[in-house]
Amino acid sequence: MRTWAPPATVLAMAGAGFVALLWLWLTGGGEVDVPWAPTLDLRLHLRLDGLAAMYALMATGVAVPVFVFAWRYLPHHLAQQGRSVREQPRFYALLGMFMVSMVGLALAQDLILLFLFWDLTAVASYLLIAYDRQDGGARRAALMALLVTAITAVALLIGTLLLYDRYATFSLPELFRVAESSTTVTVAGALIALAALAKSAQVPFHFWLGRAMVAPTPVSAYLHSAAMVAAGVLLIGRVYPLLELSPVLLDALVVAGFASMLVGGVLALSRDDLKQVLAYSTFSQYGYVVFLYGLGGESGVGAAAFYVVTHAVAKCALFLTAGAVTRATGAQRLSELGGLARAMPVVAAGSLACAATVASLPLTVGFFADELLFKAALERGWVFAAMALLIAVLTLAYMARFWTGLFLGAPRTEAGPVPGAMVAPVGVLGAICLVAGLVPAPFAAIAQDAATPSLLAAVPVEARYYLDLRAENLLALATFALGALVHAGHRAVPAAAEAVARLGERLGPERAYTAGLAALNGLSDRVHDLEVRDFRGRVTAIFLPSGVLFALAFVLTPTVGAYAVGSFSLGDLPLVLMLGFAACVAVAATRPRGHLTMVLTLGTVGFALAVVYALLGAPNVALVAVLVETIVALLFIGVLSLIPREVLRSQMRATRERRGTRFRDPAVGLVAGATVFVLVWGGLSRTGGEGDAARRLTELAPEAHADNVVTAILADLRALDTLGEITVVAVALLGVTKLLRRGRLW
Amino acid sequence: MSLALPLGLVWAGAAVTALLDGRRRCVAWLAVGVLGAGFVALCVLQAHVLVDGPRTIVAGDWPAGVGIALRADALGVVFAVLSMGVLLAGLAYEVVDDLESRHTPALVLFMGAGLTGVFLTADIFNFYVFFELTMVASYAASTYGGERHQIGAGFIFAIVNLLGTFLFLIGLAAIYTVTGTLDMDGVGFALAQSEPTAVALIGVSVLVAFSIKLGLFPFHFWLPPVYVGATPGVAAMLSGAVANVGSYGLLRFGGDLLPDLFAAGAGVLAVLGSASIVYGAIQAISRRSASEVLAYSAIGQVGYVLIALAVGGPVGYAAAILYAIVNALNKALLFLTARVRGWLVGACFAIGALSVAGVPPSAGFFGKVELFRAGIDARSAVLVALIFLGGALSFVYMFQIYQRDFWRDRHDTSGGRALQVPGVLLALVVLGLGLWPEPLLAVSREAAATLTGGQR
Amino acid sequence: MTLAFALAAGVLAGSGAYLALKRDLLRVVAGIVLIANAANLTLMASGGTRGESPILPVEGEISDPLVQAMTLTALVIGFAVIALLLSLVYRVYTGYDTLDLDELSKEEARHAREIDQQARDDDDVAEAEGR
Amino acid sequence: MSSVVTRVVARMLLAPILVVAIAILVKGFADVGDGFSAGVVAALGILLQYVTLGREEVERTLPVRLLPHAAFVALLGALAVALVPLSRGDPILTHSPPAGAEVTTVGKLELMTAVAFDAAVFVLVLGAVVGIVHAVARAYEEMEAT
Repeated sequence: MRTWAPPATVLAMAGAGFVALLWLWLTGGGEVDVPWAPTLDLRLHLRLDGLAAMYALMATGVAVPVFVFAWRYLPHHLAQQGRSVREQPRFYALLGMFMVSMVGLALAQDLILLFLFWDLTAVASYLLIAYDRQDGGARRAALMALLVTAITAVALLIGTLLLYDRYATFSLPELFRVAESSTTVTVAGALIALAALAKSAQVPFHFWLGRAMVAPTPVSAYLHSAAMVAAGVLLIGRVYPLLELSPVLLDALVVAGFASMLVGGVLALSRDDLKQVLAYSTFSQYGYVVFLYGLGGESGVGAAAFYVVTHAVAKCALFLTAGAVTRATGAQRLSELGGLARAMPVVAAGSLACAATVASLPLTVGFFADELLFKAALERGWVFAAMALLIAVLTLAYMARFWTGLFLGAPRTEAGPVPGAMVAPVGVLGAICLVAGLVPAPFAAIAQDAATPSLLAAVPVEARYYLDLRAENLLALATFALGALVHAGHRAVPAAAEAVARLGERLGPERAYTAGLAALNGLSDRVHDLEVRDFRGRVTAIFLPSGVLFALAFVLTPTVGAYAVGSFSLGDLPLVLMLGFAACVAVAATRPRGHLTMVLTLGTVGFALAVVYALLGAPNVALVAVLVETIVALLFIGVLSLIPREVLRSQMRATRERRGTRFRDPAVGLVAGATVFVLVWGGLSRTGGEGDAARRLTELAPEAHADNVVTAILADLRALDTLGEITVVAVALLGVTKLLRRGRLW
Repeated sequence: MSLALPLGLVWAGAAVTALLDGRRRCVAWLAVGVLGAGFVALCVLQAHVLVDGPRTIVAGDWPAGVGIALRADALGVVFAVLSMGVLLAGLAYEVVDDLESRHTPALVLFMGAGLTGVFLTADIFNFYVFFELTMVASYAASTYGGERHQIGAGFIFAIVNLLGTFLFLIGLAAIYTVTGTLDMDGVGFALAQSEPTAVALIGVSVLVAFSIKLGLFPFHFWLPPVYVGATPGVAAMLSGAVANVGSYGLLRFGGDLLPDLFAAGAGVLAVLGSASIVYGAIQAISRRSASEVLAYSAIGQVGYVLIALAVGGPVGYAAAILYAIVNALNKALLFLTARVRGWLVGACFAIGALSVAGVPPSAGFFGKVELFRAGIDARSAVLVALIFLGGALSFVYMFQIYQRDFWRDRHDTSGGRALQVPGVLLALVVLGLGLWPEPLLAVSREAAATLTGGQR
Repeated sequence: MTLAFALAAGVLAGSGAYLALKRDLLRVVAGIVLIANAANLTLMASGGTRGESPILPVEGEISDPLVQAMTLTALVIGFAVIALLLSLVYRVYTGYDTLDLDELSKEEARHAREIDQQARDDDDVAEAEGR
Repeated sequence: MSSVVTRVVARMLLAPILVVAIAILVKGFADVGDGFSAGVVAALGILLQYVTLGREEVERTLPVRLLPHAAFVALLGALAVALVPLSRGDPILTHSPPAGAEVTTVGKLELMTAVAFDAAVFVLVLGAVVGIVHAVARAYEEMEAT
């Protein structure tokens, strides 16, 4: 395969997908609804509503610049690591799968189908994060991302099934129609929200996102802007009508969102690694969205949608900026970089527009996002407005630190040439941010449409400049002022943030994750050491638990009348004596004597039992028992003769000298004996149930041309048993020859 | 088509193969062909059963209740098809990997005949006979390879399982005493009217016997050395085909013949199942070879079957059956891919790992869905939490071992293309059932309905 | 008589279980033989009727022929299993040069530790290479 | 080494033992005994030859080396009895002549597939037991040799 084919394929997929989705959206959407697994009421129900359109367009639209970037990035990346270009197709295949599953997730209207795409994105991101498999850090980061997102995803599944149990449907539109405020819905909603928060890397699940930065740059760019992390808030938007039924859930979202904004902002201020700064920025920005969903109402949900779409465009460009800068200079830390504006003007300009968008400066589309945020917060109360202000200030500060750190000041490193394909996406995305800053209507239209399915009603989302002193504008001005102030104190502030981050590292959830994983492995090692390694323990381990189970059955069921002594006549005396004799000999067989003695004792038991069978009126059985005992004894002796006498003798001594098990073995033997005793006694105490198989067999024996009823049963009436039995003998022959003769039958 | 045909086909094939040298390619492929034919015949039978309902014949043309009845109902047939399919994949793997022992194809065919008989018989003593046939063939097959730790493991395997078998035999004797018949229908009917003590004792003997077969904690101690020591194909057969006898036995004897007792003892089943889930998963986490992880994982996974059995009812039984199927497929797939290398096999192993963890699109996902449904159906937050915990732990161990084994470039010894085929095919099945789960769901419902008297 | 059968079966099985716990492989097999005997005895005792041997023509009650057929089958299967077990014992002996289960376990534990250590070493190497 | 007397006696005993075995087989349908017992009795007879004459001589003078193979052929025979009815549309293991029908007899021997089935059991058991004993004997020789 030619090296251009894989990237070209996924690029074409993304482009065509984007165009097709855009066209579909503009022409009013589309819907597919076919049965999938009727037994479980599953449907393949995909619908391009506003919410789906926004996320699907993001997933495909953002993919285009990312894939263009990757085209030039990947060969260089592989070359740097000494890997073959043949590893390219896997990368693009996974990226393509990531995109498709994201689009599917956006479109899914059936909760199980949604879960399928949900986990597919997790799997795709897992494999992409670990694309550099030889890197231990990448492996660990991938595992972390998978464990955090896929395990919490199960909460979504449980929530789904709770809803199914109650409403017997997985279909979201159906659920919105029938669900009412109830504990089930609250619990299910909480579980679904939990999964969403983990996916969107909200506190306390944020740590995986920071680690995931080890992935190749296009992966980070895509994962942070339009896929994976966006999936979390997409889910919140998708099931919002259910969440809305429980005010407590919305309040929880406010708390989670605020905590994430705050932690993310502080961490972004403290990081030195470019991609880390951006990662925590993402985490903080999605905190905004969650916060907005928590605030709720028309303005909250509308603002959330608007926020998502502006963020996707801007954050993607910023990641690509980081990638381009690293490619040009080889450095990836803010402390090693600076003054690149002259060497990389397009990147600088494009990323300036995007950074300004994230920081919500006027003339960029981001400004409206903050206006909407302030508006929604003000509607809820001044406390919320203060929260919003605090976060906006932090965002402005870390974005300023990021951009100025990269592009202003004295140049610290030599900047090499960067391919145009890696620069252009940044420029284009920056331009989009600026144009939309002047003409925000398309963004507003998308957001408005996207908010509709969440509220089940059309909502106006207005993005306009108001040149007056309304509260939103005042808050924005305050943001700029305070942000500038924080940035001015840029020596002290990052240091303080750093201290907070250190504390978080020591006590935070990442530590808990790492320690938990290590503890699990340690526990596993210890349990494994404990696991009964010695073979005899394995046998004991059968007798004791089964003894306990039988004791339970014995204790829990009626005893009186259940155990019959049974009839006894004087004629039975020989039988009883023979049984007693057999039992005594069996006990004698346990004495530590020579092996030959043991074999002969065993044989005596067998012969005694044969006599018992004869007394029971079973000459056939008695005959076979005698023959079998004889052959078994001969085989035993044969095997004894194969083993040197010294070995046998030392074995006997060992048996006698052993101390540790002096009491264990008899005790376990007693338990086993008692178990069988109870089972046989209780089981045989009731004879002659309804069935009369034996009588009917006897009657039919003449039909089978036999006087000997037993032979008739064996050869005819139940010949299938006999056929099975002789096959067992044949298999034993195979086994023996296999073991002793390496498979030769003779 | 007679329902005895697949049984007879494999059985006769086994007898013929036993006379020939199984190391010769043509003989080995003949055995594979016979298994394949048996598999196809069972599939046809399954289609008939699902469309027309169960069919019964009595061997020897004797009246029912006198002769041995063979019955193909939805429950038996699905396990038969599953087991035969796994045997086929396992044997094909071993054949491609060059058989070193001349008896292996014959032993596998005897195992196949035994398993088919176990799943298709409607007579409890005949069940025992086929059960022993399967087990004796497995004891012999487990020593395939002939290394000393394989022999040692085979010895423990045989001893421990024999203890269970004899307990089962004593239980059978008690059943005969109590009911006076061996026919499963008659037994179920009579046991329902019998007094509780004997029934409880019989139930425990059945539970212990099949728990040992399944390798359920605390009856599992034979299992790790056997699965770890066995060659991949044999391990796949033991875990994916022979272990089904345990699940099936619990379903048939517990759900069909002793439903009241199993309902009353649901607590015991749930405790055993939970202990198994947690214990197996914890053990698996730090194991450093794939076969060890899979062995302990097997212990954990059968715990789910027990939990679903404890829930009972249409939902619980369907979940138990579905999970047993999924687990057998997973284990077979994973064992067959664990020791081969190459990107394709890596992908197949990953599919298996995802299936164990219950991630869509894989058959295992629907296993998890049904389990959670059973837990929710039982209104038990504890069960749901336990299934969640077990699933979370399975993520940890499956992906730790996946990364360890497949993401390091040092083990590049690929076993040849043909060796990958059985694993790839099984992976396609697991993936296919994840994408189109309807057959899986419908079959398990149908099979569960045979236990709950048509109630869905 | 039920009690007598139960007692005999219990003693047989108990003695068998005791032997099955021994270090000596051959005694373990002997234990299995005894437990098999206990099962066969139970099977014989589970008959619904007792009387003359079931060979026609008979007068009066005959001994339950079905349990006899079952016991016969179980006896034969038991024989096959014991034969297999005995050859396994011999192969274990040739493999480990001992009949002592404790020494066998020690060998196995050592083997397992070696494998484990190997894997740990691999891990260390991989870590060193990885980062 | 065994004395001449025991060798002669053993050789002389073989024929009666085999006759007894056949008798047990044939009479099985009317009296105590069946294919399995007959097989074991015959095998014990051959085993006696092993013990007294030594493996090599037995295997030189008697056609024992085919017995293990014969066991599987017998299994095939038994399976044929079981499966042939399928071709007639009858259930597995339907014997002929069918239940209750008239049976041709040759002396005490009844000509019916059930007897053939029992004969197959006889051969299989004989072959299996001899095969197992032979395997042990050979293992012994190999051990002696090393």
